[in-house]
Amino acid sequence: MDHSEHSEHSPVGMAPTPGAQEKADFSSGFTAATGGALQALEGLLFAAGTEGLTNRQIAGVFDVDEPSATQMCLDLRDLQSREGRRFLVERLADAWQLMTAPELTPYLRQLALVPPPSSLSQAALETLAIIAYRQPITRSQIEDIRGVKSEKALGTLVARGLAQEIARADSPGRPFLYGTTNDFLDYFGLGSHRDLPPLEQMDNG
Amino acid sequence: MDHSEHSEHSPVGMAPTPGAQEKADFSSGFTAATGGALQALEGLLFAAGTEGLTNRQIAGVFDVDEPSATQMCLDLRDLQSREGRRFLVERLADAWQLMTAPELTPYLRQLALVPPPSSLSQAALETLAIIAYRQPITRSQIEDIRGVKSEKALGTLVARGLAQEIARADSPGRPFLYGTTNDFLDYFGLGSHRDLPPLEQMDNG
Amino acid sequence: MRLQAFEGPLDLLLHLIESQELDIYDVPIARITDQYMTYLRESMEFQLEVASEFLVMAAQLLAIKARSLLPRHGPTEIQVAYGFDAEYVDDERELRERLIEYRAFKLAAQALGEQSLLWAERVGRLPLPLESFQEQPTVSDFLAGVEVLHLRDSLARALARTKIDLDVRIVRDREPVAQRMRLIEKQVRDAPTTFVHLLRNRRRREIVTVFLAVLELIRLNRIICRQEVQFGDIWITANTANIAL
Repeated sequence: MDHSEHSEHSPVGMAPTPGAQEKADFSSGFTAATGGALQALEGLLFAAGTEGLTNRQIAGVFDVDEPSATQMCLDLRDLQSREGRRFLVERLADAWQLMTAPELTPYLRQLALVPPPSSLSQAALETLAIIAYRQPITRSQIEDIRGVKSEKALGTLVARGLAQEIARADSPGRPFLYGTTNDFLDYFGLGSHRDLPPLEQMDNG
Repeated sequence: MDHSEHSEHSPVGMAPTPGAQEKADFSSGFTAATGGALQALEGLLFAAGTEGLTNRQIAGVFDVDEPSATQMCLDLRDLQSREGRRFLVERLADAWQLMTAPELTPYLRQLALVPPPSSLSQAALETLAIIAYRQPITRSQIEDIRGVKSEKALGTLVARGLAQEIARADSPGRPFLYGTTNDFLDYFGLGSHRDLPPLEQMDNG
Repeated sequence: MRLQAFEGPLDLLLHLIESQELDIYDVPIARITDQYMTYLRESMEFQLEVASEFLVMAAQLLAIKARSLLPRHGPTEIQVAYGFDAEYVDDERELRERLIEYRAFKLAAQALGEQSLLWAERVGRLPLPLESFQEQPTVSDFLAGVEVLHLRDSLARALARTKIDLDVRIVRDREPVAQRMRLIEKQVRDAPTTFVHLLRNRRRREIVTVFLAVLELIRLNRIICRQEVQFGDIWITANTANIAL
């Protein structure tokens, strides 16, 4: 197809080659030239969001042992500090995740003053309905029902305080289970999510 | 935008120092010396997640005009490429947000952080392409182009939030006119409709 | 290839043209009519349902072919009787234009399909709730217009009311402070946390409980709080000296 060339920015970058021979580098002097693994780790932590990654998951992906996984995270933190990142890898409970740095707080305050464009998209509404009726539910279960990637819709609901992480599933990766918030119940005047109108009646017509 | 030098595939030997001279424009408060507006912007985009930030929000926080907000995002993208980041600022449906880079995909797969692909049927894709390029358009106009009934495909697109009724035509029966949604832009990674690739020329015969 | 593999008659025609590497801009439509009819007949032999669009197109193709077989410069009466030649040319041109237009959208649809698969592999992350960064009104804003006399009057009214009907409402969190203390202590023993993190997604009355629990834990010397920047988040770590408690 000759018109598929659009918006395929292919950023420059060295191919990340995780592997045995690099293991030694993680703890010692990491340089941009030998890099890749730490950047990949940061990318994975970015994507994992507040679910975070355990040492075991990191060790699995980069084929290292768990103490090396810890060392990678510490090295990443150094790299982030050197480059002046405003979000840093932190260990919270048993998982590593990226968290905003204190230096960002004044900017976040400033951002909180600028109202985001507010509109409830159909995707967000549908996702809210699925969460309301099927809670607790994981993101991938929501995506199974909707048939499309739903991180954006879910994000809107979390940011607006309508949905929240309520627990972790027992399935691999222990993903978050989402549910509706008390604000959601208050808004619709419901005592609990069991007061939602039953689903069955909807399409008998 | 007076700092047109930002596309930074710079002459050999020039150490890419994020900032100093480029940044003088943003406002006197944000020079590299005081801590980096681009780093703060990246932090805010990190916090905003899939909600993204509009030019208006960025302009509000950094006290600049909206074209400068766009320029900051482009500069941030250069900075991210230089530092080998595996998540990059992208413009999606008129908001800027951080998205993982293609190089990260194999790692994301290993951790099951990528949702399984769910593609649209050929019928749905054809119908969507016609709507995208010819909106606003009625169902019967779509069917004239495709040569087949398109009710089901159109229903799928509306149900998935990729197309929507946007008005009614003035023609007899006042049929609905369909257009694409913001979710359509998200789904295909487009900043706006102007980013659609040009349709193959119809009249070069 | 079964008929069902095609999106419609235009898709089938396009396939016939492209599989024979014919030029869509000047292939005589009559030339592909026979193959089209063969496809249709085979599908009917399998007693598969053939959508009406395919039959309509078949009729159109046969009409175009029939006219193309008539002598182009025959007797005037034949030309008049069959509406030759203008109509034939128009029909063929119209069908060709439809095919070219359909092909453009079919290609665009393929490109979009590929684009969506590439894009689906790229993910973002959920946003952080920003409520905790919302500015609280300052005391002077909050109390704008209130004078000391108002305080006195308010107290007087309150006292007058409580004489009549003592009704003190206390909104309680469902969870007692002691329970919250145990949870916080357990959490910080696993890993240090921050005050903002403890308050994430909590309602006002729960915030009170968390706050009281943290104060109580500080008083009992079970946790250590540390604030690096003014107005910054507060880091909370377990006081390991006291962990035996």
